[in-house]
Amino acid sequence: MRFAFRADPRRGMTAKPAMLRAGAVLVLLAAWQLIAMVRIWPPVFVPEPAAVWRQLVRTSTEGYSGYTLAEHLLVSLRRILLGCLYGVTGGIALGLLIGIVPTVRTLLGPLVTFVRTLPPLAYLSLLVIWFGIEEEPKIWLLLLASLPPVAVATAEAVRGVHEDYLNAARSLGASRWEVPFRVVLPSALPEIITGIRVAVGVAYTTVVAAETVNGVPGIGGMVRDAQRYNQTDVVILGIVVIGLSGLLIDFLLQTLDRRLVPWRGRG
Amino acid sequence: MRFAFRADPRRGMTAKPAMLRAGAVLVLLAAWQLIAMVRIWPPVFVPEPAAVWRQLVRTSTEGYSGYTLAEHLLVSLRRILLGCLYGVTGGIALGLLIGIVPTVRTLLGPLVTFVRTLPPLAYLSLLVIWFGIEEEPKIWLLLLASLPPVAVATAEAVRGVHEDYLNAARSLGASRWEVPFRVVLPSALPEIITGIRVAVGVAYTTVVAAETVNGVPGIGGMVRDAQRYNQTDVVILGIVVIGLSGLLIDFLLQTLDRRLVPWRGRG
Amino acid sequence: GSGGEEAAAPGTPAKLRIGYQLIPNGDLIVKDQRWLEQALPGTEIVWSKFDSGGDVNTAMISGAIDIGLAGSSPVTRGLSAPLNIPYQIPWIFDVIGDNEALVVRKEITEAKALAGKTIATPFSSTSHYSLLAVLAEAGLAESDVKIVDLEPPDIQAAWQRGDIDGAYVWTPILAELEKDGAVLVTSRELAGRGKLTADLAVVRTEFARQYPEALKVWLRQQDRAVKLARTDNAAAAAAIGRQLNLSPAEAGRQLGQLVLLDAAEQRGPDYLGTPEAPGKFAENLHSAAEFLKSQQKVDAVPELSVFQKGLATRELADAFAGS
Amino acid sequence: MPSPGAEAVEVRGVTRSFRGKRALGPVDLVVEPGAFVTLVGPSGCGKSTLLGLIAGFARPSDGSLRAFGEPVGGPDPSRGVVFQEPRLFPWLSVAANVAFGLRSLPKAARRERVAELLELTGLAEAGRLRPYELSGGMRQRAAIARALAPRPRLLLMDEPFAALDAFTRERMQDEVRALWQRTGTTVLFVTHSVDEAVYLGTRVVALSGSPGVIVLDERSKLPALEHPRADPGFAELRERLTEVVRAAAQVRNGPVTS
Amino acid sequence: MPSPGAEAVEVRGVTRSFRGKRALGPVDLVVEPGAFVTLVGPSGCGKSTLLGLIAGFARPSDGSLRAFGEPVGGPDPSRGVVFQEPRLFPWLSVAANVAFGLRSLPKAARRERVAELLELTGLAEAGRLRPYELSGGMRQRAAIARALAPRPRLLLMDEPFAALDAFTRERMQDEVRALWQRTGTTVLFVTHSVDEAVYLGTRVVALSGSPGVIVLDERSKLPALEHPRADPGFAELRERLTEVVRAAAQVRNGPVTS
Ligand SMILES: Nc1ncnc2c1ncn2[C@@H]1O[C@H](COP(=O)(O)OP(=O)(O)OP(=O)(O)O)[C@@H](O)[C@H]1O
Ligand SMILES: Nc1ncnc2c1ncn2[C@@H]1O[C@H](COP(=O)(O)OP(=O)(O)OP(=O)(O)O)[C@@H](O)[C@H]1O
Ligand SMILES: [Mg+2]
Ligand SMILES: [Mg+2]
Repeated sequence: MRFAFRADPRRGMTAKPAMLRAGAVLVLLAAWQLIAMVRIWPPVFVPEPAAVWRQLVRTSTEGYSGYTLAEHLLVSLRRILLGCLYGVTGGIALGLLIGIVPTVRTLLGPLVTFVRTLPPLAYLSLLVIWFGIEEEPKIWLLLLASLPPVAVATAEAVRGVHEDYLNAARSLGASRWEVPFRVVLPSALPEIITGIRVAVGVAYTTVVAAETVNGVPGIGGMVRDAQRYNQTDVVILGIVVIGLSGLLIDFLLQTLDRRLVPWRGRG
Repeated sequence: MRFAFRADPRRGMTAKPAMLRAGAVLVLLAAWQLIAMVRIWPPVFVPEPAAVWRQLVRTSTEGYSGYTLAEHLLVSLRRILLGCLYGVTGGIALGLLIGIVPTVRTLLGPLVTFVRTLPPLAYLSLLVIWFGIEEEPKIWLLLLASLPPVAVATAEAVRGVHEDYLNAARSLGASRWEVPFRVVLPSALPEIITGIRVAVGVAYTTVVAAETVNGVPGIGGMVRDAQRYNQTDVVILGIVVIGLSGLLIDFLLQTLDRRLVPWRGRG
Repeated sequence: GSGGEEAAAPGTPAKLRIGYQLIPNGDLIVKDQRWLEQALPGTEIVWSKFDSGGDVNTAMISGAIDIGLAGSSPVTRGLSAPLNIPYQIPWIFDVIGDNEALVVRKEITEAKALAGKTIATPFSSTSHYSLLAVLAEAGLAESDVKIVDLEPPDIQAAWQRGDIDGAYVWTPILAELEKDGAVLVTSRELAGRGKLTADLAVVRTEFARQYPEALKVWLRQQDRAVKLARTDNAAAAAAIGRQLNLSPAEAGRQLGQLVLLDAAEQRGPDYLGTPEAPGKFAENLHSAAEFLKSQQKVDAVPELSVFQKGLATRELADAFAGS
Repeated sequence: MPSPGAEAVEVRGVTRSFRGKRALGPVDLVVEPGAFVTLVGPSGCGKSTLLGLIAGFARPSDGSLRAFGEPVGGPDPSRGVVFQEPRLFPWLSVAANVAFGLRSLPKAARRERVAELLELTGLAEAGRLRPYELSGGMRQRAAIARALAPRPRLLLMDEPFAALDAFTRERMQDEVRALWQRTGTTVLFVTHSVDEAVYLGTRVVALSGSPGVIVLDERSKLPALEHPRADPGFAELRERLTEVVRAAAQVRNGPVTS
Repeated sequence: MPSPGAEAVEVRGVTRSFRGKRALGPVDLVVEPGAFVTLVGPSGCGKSTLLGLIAGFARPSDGSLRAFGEPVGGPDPSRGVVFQEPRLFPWLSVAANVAFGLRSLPKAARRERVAELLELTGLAEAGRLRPYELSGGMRQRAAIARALAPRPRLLLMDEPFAALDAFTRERMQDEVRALWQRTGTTVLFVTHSVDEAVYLGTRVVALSGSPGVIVLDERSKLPALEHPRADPGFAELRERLTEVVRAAAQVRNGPVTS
């Protein structure tokens, strides 16, 4: 077994990992097919890959609930990206404030913790009464889902900034107002990016909840609809599409991380 | 405005923050009372604090859906704690493997990302099929909610371990198998604890979803029941109780963090 | 399997697992009065609460419950491909009456006027089915109306804001909407016109075959509950109120909105019928299946006989053979 | 506003304790503007602690500190610091690290000043590298360049040349001395080398003991001379200082074992 | 298994490039077991890079490395390392840092060895402190103690005494020399001090240039003598080495500007 504690950041994915992954995907598909064929669970729960493929073709051409798969996906992606954008921005700002200003820490720290434990299913109707049934409540919910991981990661990262960096910056003339941007933020960047990666994942898991409110078109609404009618092949199609698009976004974030933080493990 | 980039870890909460917080809670309560009194929104959406208080007394003595508030809460807490326990353990193990073993990173990295984007509402029924309707599916769902933040944070933290620590440990005779436990884990501890804090929050937000199936007793099940019959005061009571218990757990985790990682910002 | 354990009497299981929902009908009276526990002393009764018929279907497939409560929509799906859940309908808990209705803004006075309006309903529910039935009756296509999918609490919020012009929804949200809206049509009226929706009991076929005695006892308790609701409304309301955390008055009001059927009525030709002559309810399910097919929610409409076989008329007849 | 006639540094009765254990002081030290004070003392006697207090990184447990007449309330750009460990910002290139304190300068002037400092510290070719790509000595030189860049009135240097080879070190000594002579900056310079202390300081201060207190404080005219190492006074002061430090360290560490 | 008769270190045609730019080599260096090799050279010439290669922290871009006859494939407990920056484990106390490499020892023996090493490095009272509570010099001494603890056959030390005051430094020099004489450990010792190199080394190697290559490699018998500093050979070797380093640094940094 080979251990490597650090991948060379300049080396991309070489041929071997790509083949490994392709192989793994094939193995997974084969296992799925096998499970579906021997019928451990009835096909409503584990449909055959071919059935899911058929739904892919059908929803892409004929559509589902009046919209094609691409339309469902794009609408949801827009919601996720907008929600995450606001959530991440707010999370970084809040995290910085909590990490830096003691009074804010005292007051907002517990409030953020309180809010981030609340189940969205319980307060969704409040969002509806405040923001209606169009895009706003969904984006707000996604914002509320993605903000906390970023805020917590940022606040903790601020505590982790080496005091010498802060002292050095102040000695070099950085004002109280500049320090958060010129020192704290870049120094906390690795942990913040980790927080963003977690946040995007959480936003994804929330998209179905968000789309319980007038959620069609929307991939979450589609999944929910299909689930209520036990159309498992559509559900699995939706899940796979959600997962793949999430994978792509995460890959971009990881690439960004490697670009922005080449000093990880060497600083 | 006072800035402080680092709180003295040995100083507990002094009198002033405690007063500040008490004051803030009072202000929030007053604002709530005001909003309820002027009826911006009807009482079904914003009940008066007094109504919630009455429900607190009633559910604590007479009970709700056949169980007292304490019973609901304890059952849910047990689920959350068990789910988080498994999730955190699994997350750390997975994160270490992903961070350390390139083959695992290649194979499991994308898989974990894929899984963590999946909406629990979409795969809950699969959990029911596999694990029935008792405690197992709920704990599995909470596990699946709390594992990813820890896994991502751990894997990223492993990348952030200074290479000199790894080299020093190996030169001092630590074997390949010891390094993860004697160096990587302690060095990554701050970020892992951040991950755990996020994970517990995410598990909390998932408890209502987990308790949609056979969720009574359970605070999430209680909230859902009350929602169904428009008993907003009980919903809000449940939300507040959930939030407060989450606050307590988070406080414990933060204390643990300060104890275990006194070198934060000075290492 | 849960058969053959020591304490259980012949024909009764050691454990009877019931999936219930919070609907003010006889099932909650039985649960509240612990009649099953008393009537089946050798059997452990396990009550599990569900939030939707879809979850009940799932639990049925996984074999986690023996008897469950689900709306006619999910049961139709359960009996159709691809689900083909091996369960039967031994009892109709209630026919949905005034507890589900289409409430609209006061200025809308007839179904035709719904064209171009925004109407909310929880998708896949009995209300959704009923709403589409109303539109069909009025000669409106689905695309003529903007139908949005909202959960009941969200419907109330959206109504409050004025985002929707109407909603097909159930109590207690229905009552809230009625305060400043007008009821256009209720499910009771629709039922009268053949678009019947109901809350049904489903029992695993395997369980019914293995433990006929237990099923008989269960059916008799349901009948007893219906009779109690008719003879001693206050006691029934109190029992339901306890289960729903409602005042007896409110529980009584909600109970009154439902149409409960006793054993004799259940065996009538309009409902489950007899083994010799399955009731018209099977046709009702069949037409619901056709509707689902038009919605692309089931792969194919099963034969009418599938639904007729889905009615546990034999068990029902056996349970009340003497009466 | 700093009072023009005030002392550069005024340390009065300052002590500093960690976990209730006193590590430094009481120390009294007044440094006149334009002085080049070298500070020597055994390892762990509190030199860095004292420098940190003057820089404003921590508050004294007791006593008061003033710089240019103003009480020290926190770090300030008038007091430049070279840390004992280089502590470059890892997210910035070497050039950007050096430019960190030059925000107020227009872009061209900034670039010019950075180039000049990189040249001065022998890093002309390393400007684009990241700190983790530098050797230990290069890192320390970059840290010196960063601290010099904004031309602080007071320079606090904590063993700035410790990681430099003999020749580079001499070169840097001469550079810093030339700079000091040219600009009139006040310098407080911690070093382990008695030679260095004598060669550079207009005043040599020795700290010793536990908690550390000042055990020697002597003025010297050597740095003003053209070739101080050749001056007979050099060897004499060097000798004396060596004796003090040796005595101090011996008290602290016990006699040599072998 | 290490071959008993093999050389302690065999570096053959080794180079190391960063981003395609060669920073070191080609270097050939054979160190016999029991030697005390001191390595001097201007800042940035590749001394730490070479040490890292021998330690197994990185692979050479070209050439081959052996230690005790075995190819170097990674870090190994037979090769102890003192880093240029102390790099103590911040999550462990000083004593636990020193004990890190003593896992295989029984508890009592371990405690005894730690106490002995803390005593040796003058940290007897600092055992319970955390690394961030130490002064720079104390940290460096703790790192030395940690590397010495498991008694490695080869000791790679990168400017281990740079942060120590003159007296503590002399003391540590004598300790290390005594240890080396007693145990027959092979030592490869990077230093910036020509004095130190001559005083300690049985062999003095000078690295210079960019990329760094060996420009001087000379054996000396001084460390075996009782008072080497008094030996006439000391001044002579010192003189010569100074000249080499000066020349090397001059090439690198250009002539002194002032
Ligand atoms: N944060 C801290 N917590 C506890 N003790 C500390 C802390 N910082 C410094 N000390 C103690 O204060 C004393 C003085 O430390 P200081 O760093 O000032 O020494 P120094 O003179 O700079 O030594 P060196 O020459 O080795 O750098 C030491 O004994 C050290 O253990
Ligand atoms: N990770 C790296 N990436 C790029 N360049 C590097 C890296 N590490 C070292 N270098 C370059 O290699 C050269 C040699 O560095 P090294 O640390 O070996 O020098 P050194 O002889 O130890 O110097 P010093 O005495 O200052 O510690 C330097 O020019 C440095 O810029
Ligand atoms: Mg110091
Ligand atoms: Mg070096």
